[in-house]
Amino acid sequence: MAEKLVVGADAIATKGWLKAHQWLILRRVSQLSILALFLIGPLAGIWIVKGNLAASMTLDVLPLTDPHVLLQSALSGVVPELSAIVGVVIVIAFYLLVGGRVYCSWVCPVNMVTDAAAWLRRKLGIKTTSQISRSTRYWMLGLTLILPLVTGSLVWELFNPVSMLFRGIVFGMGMAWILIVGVFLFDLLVAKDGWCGRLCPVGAFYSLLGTRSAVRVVAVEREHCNDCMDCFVICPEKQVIKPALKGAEQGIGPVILSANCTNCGRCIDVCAKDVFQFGSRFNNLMVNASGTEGMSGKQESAKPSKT
Amino acid sequence: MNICSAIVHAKPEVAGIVQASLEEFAGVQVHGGAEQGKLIVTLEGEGDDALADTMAKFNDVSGVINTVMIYHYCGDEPADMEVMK
Amino acid sequence: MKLTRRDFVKSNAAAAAAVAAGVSLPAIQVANAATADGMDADGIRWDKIACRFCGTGCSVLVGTKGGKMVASQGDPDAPVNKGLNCIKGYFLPKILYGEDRLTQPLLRKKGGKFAKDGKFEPVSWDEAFDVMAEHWKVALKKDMEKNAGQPVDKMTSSVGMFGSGQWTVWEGYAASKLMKAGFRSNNLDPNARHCMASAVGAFMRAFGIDEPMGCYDDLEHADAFVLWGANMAEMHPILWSRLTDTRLTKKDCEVHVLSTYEHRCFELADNGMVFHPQSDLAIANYIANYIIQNKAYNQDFIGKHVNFTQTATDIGYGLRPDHPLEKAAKNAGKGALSKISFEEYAASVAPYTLEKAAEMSGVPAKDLERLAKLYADPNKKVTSYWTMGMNQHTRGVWINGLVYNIHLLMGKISEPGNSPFSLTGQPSACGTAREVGTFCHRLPADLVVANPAHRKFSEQVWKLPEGTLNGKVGYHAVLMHRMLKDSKMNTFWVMCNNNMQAAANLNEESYPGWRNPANFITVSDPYPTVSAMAADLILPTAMWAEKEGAYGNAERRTQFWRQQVKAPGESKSDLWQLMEFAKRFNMEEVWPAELLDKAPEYKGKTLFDILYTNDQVNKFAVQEVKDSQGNVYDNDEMADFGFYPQKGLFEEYRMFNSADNIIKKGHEMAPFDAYHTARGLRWPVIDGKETLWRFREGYDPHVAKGEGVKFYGKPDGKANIISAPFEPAAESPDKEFDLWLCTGRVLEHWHSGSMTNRVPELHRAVPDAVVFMHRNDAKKRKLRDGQMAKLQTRRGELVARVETRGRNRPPEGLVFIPWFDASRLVNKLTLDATDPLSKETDYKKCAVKVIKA
Amino acid sequence: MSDSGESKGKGVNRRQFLSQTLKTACGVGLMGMGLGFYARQAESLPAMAIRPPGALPEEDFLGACIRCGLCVRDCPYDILSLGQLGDEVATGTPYFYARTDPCEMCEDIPCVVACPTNALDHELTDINDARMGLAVLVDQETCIAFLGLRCEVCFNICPIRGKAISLEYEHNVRSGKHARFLPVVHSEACTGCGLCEKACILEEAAIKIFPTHMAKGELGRHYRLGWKEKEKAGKSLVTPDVEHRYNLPEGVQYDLQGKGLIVEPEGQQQSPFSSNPLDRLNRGLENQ
Repeated sequence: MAEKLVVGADAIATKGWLKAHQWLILRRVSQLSILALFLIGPLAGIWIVKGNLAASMTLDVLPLTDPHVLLQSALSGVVPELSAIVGVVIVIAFYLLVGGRVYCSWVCPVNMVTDAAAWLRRKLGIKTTSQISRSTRYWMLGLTLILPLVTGSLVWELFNPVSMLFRGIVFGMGMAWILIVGVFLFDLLVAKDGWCGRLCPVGAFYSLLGTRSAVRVVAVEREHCNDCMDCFVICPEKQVIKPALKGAEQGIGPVILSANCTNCGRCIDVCAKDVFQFGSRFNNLMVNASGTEGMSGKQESAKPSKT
Repeated sequence: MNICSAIVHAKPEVAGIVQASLEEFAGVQVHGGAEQGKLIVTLEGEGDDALADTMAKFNDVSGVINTVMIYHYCGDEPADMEVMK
Repeated sequence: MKLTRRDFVKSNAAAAAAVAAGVSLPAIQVANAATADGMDADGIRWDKIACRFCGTGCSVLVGTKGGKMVASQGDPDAPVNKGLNCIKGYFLPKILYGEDRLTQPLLRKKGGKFAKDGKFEPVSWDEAFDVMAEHWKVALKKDMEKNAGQPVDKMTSSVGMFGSGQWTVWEGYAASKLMKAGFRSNNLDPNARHCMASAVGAFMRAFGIDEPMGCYDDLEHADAFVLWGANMAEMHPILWSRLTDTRLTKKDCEVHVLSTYEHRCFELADNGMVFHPQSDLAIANYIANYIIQNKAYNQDFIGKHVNFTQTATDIGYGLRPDHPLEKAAKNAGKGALSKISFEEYAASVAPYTLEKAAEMSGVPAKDLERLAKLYADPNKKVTSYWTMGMNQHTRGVWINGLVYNIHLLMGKISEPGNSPFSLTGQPSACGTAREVGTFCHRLPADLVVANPAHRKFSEQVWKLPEGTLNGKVGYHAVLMHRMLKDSKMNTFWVMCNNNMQAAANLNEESYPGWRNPANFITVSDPYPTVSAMAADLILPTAMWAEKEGAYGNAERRTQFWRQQVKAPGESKSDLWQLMEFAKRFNMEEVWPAELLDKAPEYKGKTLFDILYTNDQVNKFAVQEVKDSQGNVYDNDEMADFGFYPQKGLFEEYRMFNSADNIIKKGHEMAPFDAYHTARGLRWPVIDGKETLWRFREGYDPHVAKGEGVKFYGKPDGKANIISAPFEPAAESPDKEFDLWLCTGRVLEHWHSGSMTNRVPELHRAVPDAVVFMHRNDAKKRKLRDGQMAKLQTRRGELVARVETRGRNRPPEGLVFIPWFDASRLVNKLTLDATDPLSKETDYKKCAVKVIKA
Repeated sequence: MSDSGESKGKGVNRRQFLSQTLKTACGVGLMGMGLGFYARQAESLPAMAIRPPGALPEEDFLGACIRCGLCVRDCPYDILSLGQLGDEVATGTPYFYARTDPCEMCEDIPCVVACPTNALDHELTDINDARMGLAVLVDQETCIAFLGLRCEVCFNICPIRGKAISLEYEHNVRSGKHARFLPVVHSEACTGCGLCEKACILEEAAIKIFPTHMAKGELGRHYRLGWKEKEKAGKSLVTPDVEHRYNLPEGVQYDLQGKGLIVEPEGQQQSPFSSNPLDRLNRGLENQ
């Protein structure tokens, strides 16, 4: 796989820099605004949102609760309050609609850390990668759910870099920097997309929410693909692209159906040919070369414990 | 080191003589109080019995009315240890 | 010196025996080798000093090392406190070392020159006094022109000084002399006006001589205690500890507590009574009535030692004369007494029946009756205590008198355990404010300016030409602020107190008066207080242990101390400031020519020469101030002036009590040096002997053998029972302002908190003033504990946290707030209504509205 | 097998797959054990860190608290912090230190209301029922009240003073004429808010909040306090007692339950005469 120094150089050349970074910018804006919303209270005394990603309260009326952490808590034997249940229902409903791993690319602050690691990795041409299976995250997820069952305590939350980074920024970091630096170095030196793509149980959990989500990236113009491979290089979960992009011949539809697609939109950005765009899963009609419509092709969705 | 102090009540008019008699006992020192007939005495010796015996003998000195022990110290430290300069 | 363990043990043993036998052994080498130099093992020098705070007068030992006060302990040999302290006393050394001590004079300036609306800039003492003297000279010149040809009892003055019951004795004396003899102005009043003036008025009216007849030993000898408006548990902590001990250890001892709200003393009370504000007048009259109805009074005593009198009624509230209440009063400000018979007196209290008193006060009848029975029981020795609840009262002199009436009816007075005892608030309200003449109507030793004979005697002591002293009573504390506002007093020097925070009605009187462009205000203080902020010139002051001093406590005990440490920066003691300021005035600038003609030798001299180098004050040459162990102490004033001013001033003051032609006996003091060795002496001190109970044969040398009891302050030797009725408060709750507001103190802070708030631990213990209120009152206003409430009166408002669970539990209808908190100026709320007789403000009663902030 | 993307689905044989899975499982399992053990250490709460009011018992709390910080945000006095990695307190969990920032005991307990998971028990509606810990007067040797000084700051500041902290008066034997005002904490009322610890004026507080289980002793299960049982029952548990009679000289009584031997019968104590004859003599005859 030929890697170029600048991924998406063609896209920049044809669409302009801004257009070639459109979704990246939007995601950063989203991630940072969410942080800002939580920070404006303690910093400026304007209380729009209180709490953190585990649970929050917006304008004293809208509760939002992280389903993964609440599940851990419930497994330790606690019946949550109504507000938490309402919050979790809202959150699940949202991600069921937009795709579970939207959390990873549009909300989670660790994404910025791991994206940075991936960027540096490309810049420095680091190629090492360890053989950690992408399914490890589901084992990890299992672990995070078994530990509270066994110990009665939210053990994972003592280490979880995702909650720790966000909470750290909003409430005070302590030594959590070390953990974040660890994640960064791990992604940079040990495994490409190591944390988010292989280990993170939070992402794994959210991927489960996204198995049937409506909002999807679609390789609408897949016939225009010139095999530049930029999308594969930039994609943090590159295994999700191939069926949709290259599956025309096997009769697979153009919608990226994998639950592990984070809907980050970078493939859209870096494609000079505008192959990809956001769409919905309900439009996965197979338009083959002969122009006849067929049934949507088989594309696996996430089934963690099976291969 | 064994040190105790006592008040020896004596008739004031003969307290001076009593003081002289008391000071003849080994380890006994009179610090004052003759004018009021209350002699302030310290005794020093080895072992409690020795001190008690000495004190008992005070009452035999003529002019002594009564002896009251006030303070008793017994400790292992060498008596000549310097504590202050 | 070499000491073996044997020597050490032996000398300890001998010392123990000597103590047990009561024998002193000069020859013995007590093993305190380390104290041989007056230092302890840590190299700390220990010396005694009176506590800086309340009127209890605890003695403290303070330890200095390297020029800094580093340690303190309660003085174990002090009879008052026996080594104990309250929490404020525990932190005494820290009050010297607040981070924001003022260290140089500060003057409001604009463009390098003084400007009333300028910003404070550091200046030299020279410049400070130059600017200050310039303003004073303008005012004095104007006064001299105005007073030309006027008799002395018509002389007015537009200079004024506000002093303190926390001044040392000689500072008060020097100030009195400077103002009254030097500037010929009686506009000198102490903050004791806010504190003890009603007590003083009542003492003078009933006994003709100031200060309590009993002493603290009453605490151990009484069978029962009655508190009338005193929260001793917090304000006189060590005395309360003694009272509690008597209650604990003495069989059948009872404690009765009267107050307008429940406070810490109620925890010990056998009979706690919460009465409606002002109804104490009715309660006291009821008790007298009970005693008379039950013929329990001591017929022999009242026959021999008591006159019955009646005071003028409907006397107003000491407000400005144009106030409707003053216009409506028939006898505004009148205090004349007229003689009545016993029967007339009995008739005057007859309306105050148990039912009536219970109804007026809201106290259950059985509790009132229990109290009355206690007083009426001839076998019970009763000591009554009171402070601000009775003094800060628009009928303060009356209510003080009504309690004396009860004690006099029963003859329960002037003997161990039987004492009506007016506690003082400040450490030297007695010693300084009351004894050396710092009130606007007084001269030293209970003499008054309005009496020509008193003036003449004082002029003789002070070596002044006849007719020097002003015979017109000056402006009292409250009037001073009104006169400043009205531009009738134009220079004002505030020393050793924080009157901007302390005086009532800050918004309408104090602040406008001080900031009036016609006036020049000087504040001498160690810290940037609220008063300093409102001043034109701030003079940094050496405080407490930074000067040689003397305080007189509530039981007539005078205590001295030596200067322990040096004041920081350019700070100077009040004494230095007063005497140095006098140097700025030539006699011709302060006295008119005709007065100077009577003493031509004074011409061309300065005020300093006449007042302080008159061969009396400067009589004692520079000497080493040494303690018994040979430690030598600084005396910065002695070094500056070249004589021993403290000693000279005190010895000159003693002449008021010991001169051959003395007018009022009974204030005799021991010689200066005696006090430096004693842990306080209770005056009158005659032939080296202290007086414990006054007016009683055997205890008081002024009472001859066979007289039994003699109230020698009165010409006929009889005390006055003074009939006075109930009259309402100046401002009571109404529909709009529907609650009583009562203000006061807390244990942890002293007065305005300028010292105690600079002790971090005390600040942490009680950081903010909270408003104590009844739970139901809070609920009605939708307020919860900890929420901010706005307190509004007709005069101002402030915001404070609500406390319904705290140490003070007001009844429904009353709120209490302490005034120590400089960030919540409680006196924006209070009304400047005073007792028309004592001119003391009633800080305990005005109407307030509380709403959610 | 979308998630083993790089290990090309088809190329992997069964054995490889099994060994890969086993390795992953073992690795994750080991990690889990490690995390579990480390967690036990990381979760041990230091004695001086106090949970907000209504916090479940520590082991339940650690399961229930989702580390959201909403209680921290809703505390009007800003006393709560979340444990940070490296702190002694479990990461992300709320606590306060009484010495610096004690609980002000809000009546509406906003921190509890804010908690989405019942880690702070929503059953707690009266703040006086909170048991955050227990105040303990740890050092009588330095507590200046025990030394006889008038302090009582802890008592004065206590929001349920009189119940949670009361003063006991005691004769000061050393001075002979003063009383000592000794603060005594009562566990049945103390909420452990810590205001007393903060207010203590000593350099190191003499009164401190401890977790209740560390602060409380426990009486032997078999033992009851006689006087309390009697009070509860309203009468003696063992009745009746016979009427006791005694051989006594004349004028002497014996009160079994009360004073014991009474030498002066009650009636004669109330003398109509003052102990001082002068009182009577001086009264004159006209009032007789």
